[in-house]
Amino acid sequence: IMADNGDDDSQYRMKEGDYVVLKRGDIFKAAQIVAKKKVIFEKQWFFLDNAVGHLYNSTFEIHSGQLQLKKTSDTGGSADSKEAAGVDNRNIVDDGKSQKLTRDDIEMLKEKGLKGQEIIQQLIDNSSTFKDKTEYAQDKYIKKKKKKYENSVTLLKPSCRILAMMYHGREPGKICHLRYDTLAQMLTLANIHAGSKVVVFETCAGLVLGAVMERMGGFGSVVQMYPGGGPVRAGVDSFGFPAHFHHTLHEFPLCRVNALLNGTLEAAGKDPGNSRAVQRNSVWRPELLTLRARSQRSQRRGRRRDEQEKKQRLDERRKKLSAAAAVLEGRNADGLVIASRFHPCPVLMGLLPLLAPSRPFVVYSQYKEPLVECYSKLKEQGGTVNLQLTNTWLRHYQVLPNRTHPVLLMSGGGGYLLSGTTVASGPSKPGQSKPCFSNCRTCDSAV
Amino acid sequence: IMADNGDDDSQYRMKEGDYVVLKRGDIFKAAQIVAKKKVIFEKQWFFLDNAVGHLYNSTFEIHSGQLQLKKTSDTGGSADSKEAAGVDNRNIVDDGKSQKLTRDDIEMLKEKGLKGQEIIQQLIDNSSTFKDKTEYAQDKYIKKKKKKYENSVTLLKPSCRILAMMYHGREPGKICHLRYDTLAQMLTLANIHAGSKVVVFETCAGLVLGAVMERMGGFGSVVQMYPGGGPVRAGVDSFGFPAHFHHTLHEFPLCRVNALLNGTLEAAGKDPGNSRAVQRNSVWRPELLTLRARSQRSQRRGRRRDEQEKKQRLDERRKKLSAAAAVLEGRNADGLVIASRFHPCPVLMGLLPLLAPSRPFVVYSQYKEPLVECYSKLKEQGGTVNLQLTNTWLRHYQVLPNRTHPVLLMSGGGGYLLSGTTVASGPSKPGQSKPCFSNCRTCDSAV
Amino acid sequence: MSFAEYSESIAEGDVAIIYLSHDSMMPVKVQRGAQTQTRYGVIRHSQDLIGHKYGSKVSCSKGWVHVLHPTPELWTVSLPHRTQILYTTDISMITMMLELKPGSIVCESGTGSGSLSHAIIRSIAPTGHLHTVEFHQQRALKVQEEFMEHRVGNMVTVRNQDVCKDGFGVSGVADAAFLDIPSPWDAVGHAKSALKKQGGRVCSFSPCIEQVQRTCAAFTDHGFSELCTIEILLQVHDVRTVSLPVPDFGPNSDLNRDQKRDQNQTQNQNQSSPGAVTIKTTTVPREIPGHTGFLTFATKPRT
Amino acid sequence: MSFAEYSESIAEGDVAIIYLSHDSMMPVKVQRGAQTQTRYGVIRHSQDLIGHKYGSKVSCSKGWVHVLHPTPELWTVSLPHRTQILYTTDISMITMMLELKPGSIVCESGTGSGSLSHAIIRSIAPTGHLHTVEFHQQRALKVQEEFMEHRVGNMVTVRNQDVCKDGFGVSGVADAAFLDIPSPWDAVGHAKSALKKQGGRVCSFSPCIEQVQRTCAAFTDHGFSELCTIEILLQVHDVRTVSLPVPDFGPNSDLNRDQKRDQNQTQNQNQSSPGAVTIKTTTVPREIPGHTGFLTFATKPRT
Repeated sequence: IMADNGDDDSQYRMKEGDYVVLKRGDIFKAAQIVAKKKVIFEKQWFFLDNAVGHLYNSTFEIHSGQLQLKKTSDTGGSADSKEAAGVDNRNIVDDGKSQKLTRDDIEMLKEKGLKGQEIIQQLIDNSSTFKDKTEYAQDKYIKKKKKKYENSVTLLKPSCRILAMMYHGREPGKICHLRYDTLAQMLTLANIHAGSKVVVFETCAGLVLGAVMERMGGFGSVVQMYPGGGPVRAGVDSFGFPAHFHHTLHEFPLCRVNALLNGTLEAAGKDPGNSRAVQRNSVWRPELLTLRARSQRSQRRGRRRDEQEKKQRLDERRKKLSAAAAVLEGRNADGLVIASRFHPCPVLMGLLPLLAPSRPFVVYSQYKEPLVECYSKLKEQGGTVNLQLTNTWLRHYQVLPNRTHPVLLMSGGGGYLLSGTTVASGPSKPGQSKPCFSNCRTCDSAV
Repeated sequence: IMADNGDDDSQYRMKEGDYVVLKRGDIFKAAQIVAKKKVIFEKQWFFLDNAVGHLYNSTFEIHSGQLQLKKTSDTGGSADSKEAAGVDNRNIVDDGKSQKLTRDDIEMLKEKGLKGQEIIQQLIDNSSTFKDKTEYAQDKYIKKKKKKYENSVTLLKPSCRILAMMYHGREPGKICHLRYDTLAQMLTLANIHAGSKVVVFETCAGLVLGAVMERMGGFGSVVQMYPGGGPVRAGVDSFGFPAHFHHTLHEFPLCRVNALLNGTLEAAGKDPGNSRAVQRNSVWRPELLTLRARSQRSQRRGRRRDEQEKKQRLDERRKKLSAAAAVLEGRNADGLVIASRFHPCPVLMGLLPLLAPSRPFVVYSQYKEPLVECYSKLKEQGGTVNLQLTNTWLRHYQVLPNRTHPVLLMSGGGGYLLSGTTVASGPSKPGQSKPCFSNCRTCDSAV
Repeated sequence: MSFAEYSESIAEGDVAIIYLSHDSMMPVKVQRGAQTQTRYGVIRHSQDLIGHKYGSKVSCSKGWVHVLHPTPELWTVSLPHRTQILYTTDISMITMMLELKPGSIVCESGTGSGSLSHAIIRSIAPTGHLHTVEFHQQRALKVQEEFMEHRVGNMVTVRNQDVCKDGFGVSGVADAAFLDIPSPWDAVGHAKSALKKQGGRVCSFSPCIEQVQRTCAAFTDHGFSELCTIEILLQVHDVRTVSLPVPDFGPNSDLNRDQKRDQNQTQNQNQSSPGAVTIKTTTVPREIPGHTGFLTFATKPRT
Repeated sequence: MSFAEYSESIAEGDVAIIYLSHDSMMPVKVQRGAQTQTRYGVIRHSQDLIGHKYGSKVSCSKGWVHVLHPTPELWTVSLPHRTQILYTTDISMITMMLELKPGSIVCESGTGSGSLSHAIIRSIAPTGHLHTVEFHQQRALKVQEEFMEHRVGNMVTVRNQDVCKDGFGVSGVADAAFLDIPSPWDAVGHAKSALKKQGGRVCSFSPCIEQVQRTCAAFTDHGFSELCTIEILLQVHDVRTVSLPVPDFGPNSDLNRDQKRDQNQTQNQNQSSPGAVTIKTTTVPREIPGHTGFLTFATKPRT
């Protein structure tokens, strides 16, 4: 399969340093290909070294901690081994004798070198009750056995789709329970596209920021607003963006927004607000660090934490701050995306003035009530139209001959969105009351 | 079809005075068979006289305002005339020439005595674009034509199923937007069954009360709690219950509940609270009145509104009141069902003391927030377990060869339910704080 | 105690429901001298249950539990599963759409673990009757035993046979029929002949859409009308109090922020800690049942 | 103005969206000297639009409207329907699951009214390209004209042909393909050959489950993997303030009732009239779209 007619495949092959996503069934995990670095996935550890040079989407078997390319024929859906399900299990008598293979038999199969899926198929073939189990029970059986015997893993090229599904499945708490279909809505509702200037405030581990950056493809600019001590965006690394994408990314502390809007940012200089904020808000520590950042840091570590280094960092931060301020101070951003654990109402009210008129914004919250408050506040304040409070309802289907039905388990809640469009406020006819305070600033200053 | 082997069919045949439900497609309307009484249904008027003696579920054509039994062969679903839908309408050119039948043609068909459905079939057969329309468009076309040409009506025996669907479709505002599947949940969650003693408070035109009575089948007792001047239960008439069902039905004014619970009901005597309530709460007027009640009233109407009659009515009311009080004062009701336009929280708190311990209750509200308040209050107060705040999500499917899919339009919201079970409060171990105030009364008095 | 009639107090031989928590209840057969272990400690039937009122609190060594009167709904969430069972959400819809009420004669197959059966009997008692057919012999025996224990045995007949081959064992008597079997289309004819000649209602429960398609075709072939396929899903809302932090927009906005906080406070929110507001909200569990089955209803016309 | 790039001000030749209300917007082609009638009165393009900023308020004789910069999402709710169209909820999911981003090469059929096409172009601009195939000639011409007017014509090629017979007109170039046609299974092979040999993503949209079944079979036959069929529905919540009356339980409970009212008031509720509390809540419209279609996604493996 690797032999082909000399096309440019280099971008489709895995290299050292690449970010990949490990996949087994519905389980995903982000990783980076680093020589001789162990990864742990589904309670198995192994090295990714052997993946280098292979194509993305390849499936490997794990043997003694090393990846070994799998023959294509066995790559397949998890539903393959399902036989016609009994739908009813009325014939099943649970006498504990349904499995004809003994533990010793299974050990023998393993020693013979049978792959996980082959062993599972053997177990199914030797189960006298499998065929009579209801489909639900068959599923459970296969899942249980897979967990025990499966040892293949597919390496995927990361994308917003895959990472959003990964976070939702593995660590929904880290992304404020933002479901992938809700994230999909946000990206369209905010009209995220190349060449625009987008303000992002998120506490979703960088997933939302990465999703926005992916859709912008390195064109335009993104400003990440951050609370506390510094921006958190470990998830962005997992996207594996090319270096130039990061040049379009700016960061700006929330606690300086008022200063920016009041034109007192320069005066604030030494930044007392920032350090105060550091103390007040708990700082989120990135869980994943890029390889480069890590090695730089370890160099720095030692004892040499002298004044000069401190000053250097402060200078760097000030430079970053004024670069971000330059992007924001025109108050002509093209889109605003908010998805955080903070109360969405003050966040939205605080950041809306950064938008140009006739630009979309979208706010995510895990809960409906705070967005109802946002909605009422916006209605009262004016300066926005096209307000809509929504959530989506996502359903997966199993499509198999004679066994088609909605999937038996579904995600409970994907969160809520409030979206709308900014407008400039003009002279309103008497009798048509639509008061407008805060956004007047936006339109005046944007002239 | 009416000729059969002398079985006892009398209960399956329509009689004068019977309550029936008129049905055309998804449209229902409740009516009573009264000689020479005109009914209006879907903008057509006609007499039901000819239905007498026919079986329930018969379909009739309307001819010159009279029902005429339809031959069975044409009774059928509305989907019958659908041909294989184009799914895509890419071939349709709207040139206004798609219908080959002229208006004169249609008039001729009518004069020939063709029935509505036959005319519609003719229109479909003569439409050059029908087959290429998307299914959605075919539906719309048929519905439009049906509204114009259909003139058949089916007469159904009323039931909770049919009346709940009727109210939801026709006048959801009158039943607080209680959807039929939500009503179905209420009846099971409250364990409504023959022989029990059930307290009902509803402002759903009597639908909920009737549903409870149907499930009790004339065994046990029901107390309808009512606000304002008197109980509203026009919808109960539509169920067409036998007379003895009504002997199990009592009524009690909400504004006397405290007096009942405090044991001061007798003392309150002249009932000042009641008349005050009449003024404060707007009185709901029953839209449908039973024939009997109406004729009695018309006799009474005239000028003779003298003292004696007033006293008689007062006596009657007092008798009713003490009968209902006798049922309630043991505080050992078996079930509590609330579905009203009132704030559910004070209603539930006020009526819960009427229940025996270990008995279910269920409260409906169109809105979630008031039930969240109820939930918190109950948790804080104790005396209940098994609390659950739920709603249901109902989906209809079109099942047709090669055209199976969820129905394109669905009901938005069916309302919310809070359900639970009362418990007695006993000695709780120290350290296990579960305060209990109001329901202590329940258990004490029930000993 | 009976599953179709309330009693005030717990008597020997009753089946009571021990309520531990919302998702943990256990049915207990009350027997003089018997004991039941719970995670809160032991319950001694003679002292703690017999003669006490239903709804009472029983103190155990490590806490307390409530003893509830059995209902079909409590049974459904506490019964021993011998098969996949129907839950109250579907059961409610089946009961209403089949127009069950006291006096109804109902046919059911398969009986399974008896979850629906108990709900049917409750609704048709005291004058109705359930004819339930179960293919699996042990299960038929077990559920028959439960009906006796639950004191509803007189209102139900359990038959151990194959409904697709042998039908319901009755003819022309039923007001309603219910099918929960792998190939309902094979039993539609039997359902038809079990129903009264004047007509009746029928329901088929199937998880797969292909089953629904074949069943609908069979209903149509057998002259049933008013075909209607629905799906109903329960959504449970957990009431929660959550704290949402309020971000700091910097020193110059103190006035602004205070105003905001004031407004927040008037709107059902209490400041639990500086820079955070507390709201009352509801959440849906992370994973919920996304499908139980399709319910297809139909009306048998007069024959 | 372009549908793929924001401008600050309205210029002649632009297409602007006149916002009347949430469910009433109209696209207007801005032309010097032209006028547009709305229910609030006339809009004179030269005075009211040209040179004004997007987002401005325009005062008319009977009220005012806002003029918005076009976006694919506003276009979707205001475009002239020539067919059933895809809406933003499905479009969002399609865009993410097909992994569209700047530079992607995409194939689409049928173009229909162009609702999805505009969203695709926005997402793949400025370096990607859309190859869209429409069977119906007038529609193909009309949508081509719209792409030019919307200044995205350089990023899209419209072909008027039958995708089931003639394919997409390109081979081995696409990153993603989308099918919204009556018999998608007939076009799966064409989608496969249009996609890059290194692989790509494909999506098929169908209203009926039988179409999904045949399409899934075709995907499997053609060696596609990661098959995934989903349905996504939008739920809109209308924010409302409602007043709930508080019932009167009689004279003896005055103390009681007052306490309750106090609590109510502290809980986000204001007494609007004696005996009633006002709450803020949301409601769902009485009838909502219950089904648009099933979305089936698959991955084309390397060939």
